[in-house]
Amino acid sequence: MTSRGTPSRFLQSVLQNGVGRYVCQLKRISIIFSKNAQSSLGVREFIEEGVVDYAKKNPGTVVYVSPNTCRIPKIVAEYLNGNVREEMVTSQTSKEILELITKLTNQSGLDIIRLRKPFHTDSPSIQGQWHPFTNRPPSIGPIRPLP
Amino acid sequence: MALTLMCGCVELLANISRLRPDPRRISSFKQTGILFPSFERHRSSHSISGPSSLVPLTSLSSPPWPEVKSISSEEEQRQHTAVVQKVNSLITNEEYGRLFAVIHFASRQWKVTNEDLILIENHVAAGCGDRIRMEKVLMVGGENFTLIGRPIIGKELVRVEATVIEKTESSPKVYMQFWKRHRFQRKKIIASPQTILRINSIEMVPQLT
Amino acid sequence: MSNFSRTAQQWATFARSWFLIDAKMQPPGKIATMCSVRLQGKHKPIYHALSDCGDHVVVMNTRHIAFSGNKWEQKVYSSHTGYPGGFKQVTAAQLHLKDPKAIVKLAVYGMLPRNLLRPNMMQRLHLFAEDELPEDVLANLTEELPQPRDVPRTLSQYTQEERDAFPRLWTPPADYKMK
Amino acid sequence: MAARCVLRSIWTSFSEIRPVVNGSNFSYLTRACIPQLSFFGNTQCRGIRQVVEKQEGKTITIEGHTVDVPAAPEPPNPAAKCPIYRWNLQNKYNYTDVLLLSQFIRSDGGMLPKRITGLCPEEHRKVEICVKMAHRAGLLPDHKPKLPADHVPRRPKPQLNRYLTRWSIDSVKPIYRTGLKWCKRRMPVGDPVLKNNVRYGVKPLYLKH
Amino acid sequence: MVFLTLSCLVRSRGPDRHWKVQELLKHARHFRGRKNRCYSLAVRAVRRAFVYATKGRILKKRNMRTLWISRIAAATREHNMKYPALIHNLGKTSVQVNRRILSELAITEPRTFLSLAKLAQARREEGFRAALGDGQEPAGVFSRVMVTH
Amino acid sequence: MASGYIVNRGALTLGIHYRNVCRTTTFTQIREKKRWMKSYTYIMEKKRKIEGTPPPKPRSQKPNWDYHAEVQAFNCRLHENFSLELLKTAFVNPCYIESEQKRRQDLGMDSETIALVLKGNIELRLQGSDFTTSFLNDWCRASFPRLHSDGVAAVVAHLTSSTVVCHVARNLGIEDLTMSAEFPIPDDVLHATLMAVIGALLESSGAERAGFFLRDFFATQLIGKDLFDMWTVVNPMGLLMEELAQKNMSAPEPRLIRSAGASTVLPLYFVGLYSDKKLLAQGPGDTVIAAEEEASRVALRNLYGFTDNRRPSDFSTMKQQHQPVQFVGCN
Repeated sequence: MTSRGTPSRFLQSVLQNGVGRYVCQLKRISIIFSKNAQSSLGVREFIEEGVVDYAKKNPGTVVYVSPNTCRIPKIVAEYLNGNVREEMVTSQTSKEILELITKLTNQSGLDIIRLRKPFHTDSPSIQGQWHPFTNRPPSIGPIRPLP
Repeated sequence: MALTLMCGCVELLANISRLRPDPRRISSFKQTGILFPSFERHRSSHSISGPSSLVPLTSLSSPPWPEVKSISSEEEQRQHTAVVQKVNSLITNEEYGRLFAVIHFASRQWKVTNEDLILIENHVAAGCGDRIRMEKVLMVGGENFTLIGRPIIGKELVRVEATVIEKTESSPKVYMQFWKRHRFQRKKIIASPQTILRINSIEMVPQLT
Repeated sequence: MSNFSRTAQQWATFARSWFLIDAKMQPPGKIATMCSVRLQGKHKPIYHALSDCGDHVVVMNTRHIAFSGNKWEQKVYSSHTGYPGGFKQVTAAQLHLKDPKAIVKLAVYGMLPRNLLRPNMMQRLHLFAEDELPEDVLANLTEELPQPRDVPRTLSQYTQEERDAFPRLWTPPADYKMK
Repeated sequence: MAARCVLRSIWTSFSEIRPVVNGSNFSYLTRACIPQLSFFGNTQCRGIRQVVEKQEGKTITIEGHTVDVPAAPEPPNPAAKCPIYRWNLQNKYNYTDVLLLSQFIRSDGGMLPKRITGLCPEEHRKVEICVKMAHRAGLLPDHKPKLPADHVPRRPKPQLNRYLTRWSIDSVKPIYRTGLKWCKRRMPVGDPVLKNNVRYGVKPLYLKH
Repeated sequence: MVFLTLSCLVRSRGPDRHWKVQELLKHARHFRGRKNRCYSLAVRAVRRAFVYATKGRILKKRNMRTLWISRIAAATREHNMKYPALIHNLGKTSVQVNRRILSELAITEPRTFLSLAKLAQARREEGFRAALGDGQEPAGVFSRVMVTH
Repeated sequence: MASGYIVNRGALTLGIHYRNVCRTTTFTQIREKKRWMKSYTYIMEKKRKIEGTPPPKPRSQKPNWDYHAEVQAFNCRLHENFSLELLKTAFVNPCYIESEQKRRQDLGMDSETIALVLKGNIELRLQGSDFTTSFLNDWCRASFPRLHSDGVAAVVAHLTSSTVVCHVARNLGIEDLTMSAEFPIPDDVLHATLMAVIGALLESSGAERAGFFLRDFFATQLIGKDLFDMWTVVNPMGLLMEELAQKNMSAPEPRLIRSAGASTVLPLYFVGLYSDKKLLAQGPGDTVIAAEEEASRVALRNLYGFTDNRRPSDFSTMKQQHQPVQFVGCN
């Protein structure tokens, strides 16, 4: 997790999201859990109460619930730009799972690595970027010093 | 061709006359040979040496820095009205192109233009997709003019709007302390919450005084 | 007004400009500070230690530099050749007579940051003993910097009006013969 | 000392005898009284009385002239005895004020005696030091001591520009071991006598470099 | 893993030393020398790297601030002013723009920076005038400037 | 004794290390890896290196896939209200229909089941592409009134080029929903599918909504793009002369304003274009010719109003204008 040892990228958005309209980047979310394992108790509880109103709140994301015998319940989130993120939710309470899912919905699918700059502009300079002659008086030959 | 009016700032001239430091503090000043650091640049007043024609001009008889010319207040006022009137006309008939603004948000200052992204280091109360209005605008400027707020520009003058497009967590950062030979080692992995805002629009209302 | 394309804008922003300094009757220390600031590029708002944005500096008339106080005799430049017995100490006057550009060069060398970029920056310093510059250097110049010390005028340079303007401070006694 | 005052009394008596009044001559002389005079080969430069040599053909005539100095303008406080204080120039002149210094030196650059110029001892010492520094800086080119034409200097003096030199050139030895920072042997610049000169700005006066 | 007897517990080499080692070595893969391969060397190197990263985060804030200040100083020098004068007078005119933005303006918006410099210069001259009382002497107050003892 | 000490020292530090790592990391470290897992991963790694990565499978063939729900989500995600059938037909490509019929013939099913009930999206495609080009043309002309006609054509061509359209399609999640013969979907099929979707939108909710859709997703691709990246002008000076002739201004006269380091390897020249004593534009360059060409490009940008600091195009819909703006206090 040092800067040099990890990849990094610039701050960007998918398809200039937010300029025209805001598009929720989470395409689909699939919850994989086991029916009777102890570790996916919280997931089962969440599915009973939380999943339906979550799906109602975010119509733009498809929610898949697939019970299959696995020891580690996990949540797979797929985003518009094609990235897939898996989160293990072993023995987490339903509240934590709800938090995790809302966090996943608010994210944009770009990979979580070091951001080099906390801002991004496409037109950094309006009055023209500085160059050696901006603050110099106009003169034909080399600029003479003031008397 | 682009209006190369080099108008500095609006507020400067408006209340420059009000910035007189109170006289009390000056009179308490004692006479010493060497000048007080607070008035680091000082110059001998003319009163002692009487009519300057009589006193021979030597290298140290007058300070090396140029004469401080004092412009009268109505001159200032005239310049101020000229500048304000020009900027008002500039804004009314929308002659300006892209605007930039310096806003104060989340205890940081950002220079923003339209359609650009800023990353806030903590959660923002608004949900994803909501539009926010930034109130603390320190400075607005275009190609030919700049409004400098002292310290901020009035709410009715400028309107900066942004949309929350993402609320994520930062990449995990390691906080590790280690003291050699003390068997002291502490390691924490922190992923701080982040919000990404998209600046949508900077609008100006031309009622400058 | 100035929306150049990206390549042209970067070329303009990071271009190197050439400065000219006339060192006649100027102290080498003040000349060296001006040179070191411009060689490092610290006079540009785009300065960064890694982005090699230093400029060229041309110093002319290094033969006519002026030391304050008795530095010509007291200031000693010591060096060691690395061989045993190679410790040499030379006073400023002797060094100046041997090589008129050495004093300004050492002054600037001492004022640059002690890192690997220093030799590069010294390459961008051009010293000329007298005031005639080669043709290509003259073509490169973009600005001439004002002299840091304003040179006092000698008595003969004062015009007659100035002399008359200066009143006689004292009247010699009647019977005194000026010798 | 005694010899000198005897010599002086002879001169004064000699000049009384032959008061030469010649209008044009006077104005000519007074006007050219300052440096050009030496140009004509005669020795005197300024002041009340001169000896003038004229050469027509083979005969050289030497005459003594008494010149009356034009009435000096009214000094600001005439009560003071020392001309510097009379003109309120205390602490206001430097080695570069050549016009002031040249009034207190002879044509060969030496100082006029305090007794004649009326300077108080401190001012006299200051002017003396300023004159020395001016000579070493080459600000008084025409006041060189008279050397016979064929004089060849023993060792070639290097032509080095200098200013604010306190000690004479030959009397100074190089500092081969400067010592550490806390006990560094620094090089003197300027003169502590002038440390009370007026200073503009905050920078302290560095007498040791 | 279930150990029926104590001897099995002592003799077992642990189920997954490989994963622990890989987890650490993945932070050390870009090191030089055996530090990027051998575990015992990598542990120390990775620990050092993390401590440097923590300290570096603090240092970065300082270095950036010094960089901004030197850039602003360069820009003000171009407008014949000095950095302390600019900052002091901007503070007096209650313009609370911080150094990061000032240095950005100096690079991307030269004219705005010029106007800020002019504002500071005007405030400075006004300060001088106020200090000097515009040359006229207030009645009765002995001139406070230049009496050398 | 020593070994005992080493073991518990090791256990202690390992303990600290594990506890630290376990307690705080968000992604918990699963401890129950089997001993065979290591060799298994190495073998799979070696296999992948030898045979190369397996061919990508379309999302519809992976588990957890419901086409109807996906289409509905697509509709809600873009805040549009498509008619679902129209949208589904838009996603069906003719190549898919043939491959499907061929597959059924291979399976030897009888002929009537072979005739699929599906209908291709050919006419939707045509509608969509025409509407796109026309709308983008009007939009360009509206936002850049002084732009040359070739310029407008170039900008529209750039926006409807396959690279930009495929980029937009991939980032809108259309790639999963399209029905096409082979996977990964070729660019032209993807381009056609997006056009079909736009056609469907045109059909279902009218031209205005489609216009907003195009503006929000295509016009935003212009941000940060320079005019001459899209419109390659070989001789900018000639074009400038024509423009000025149209405005009956005198021909531009280049003049060297500034030069730095003329005889060095990295010279800088500033050339200014003056037409009747007025500075039109100035441009830097490393040779005088390059500087002059740059100056002419800058003059063209100023004339056409396609400068970097032009007035940003307005993306706010009526709905957004009077949307209540939340007050967010932030320290």
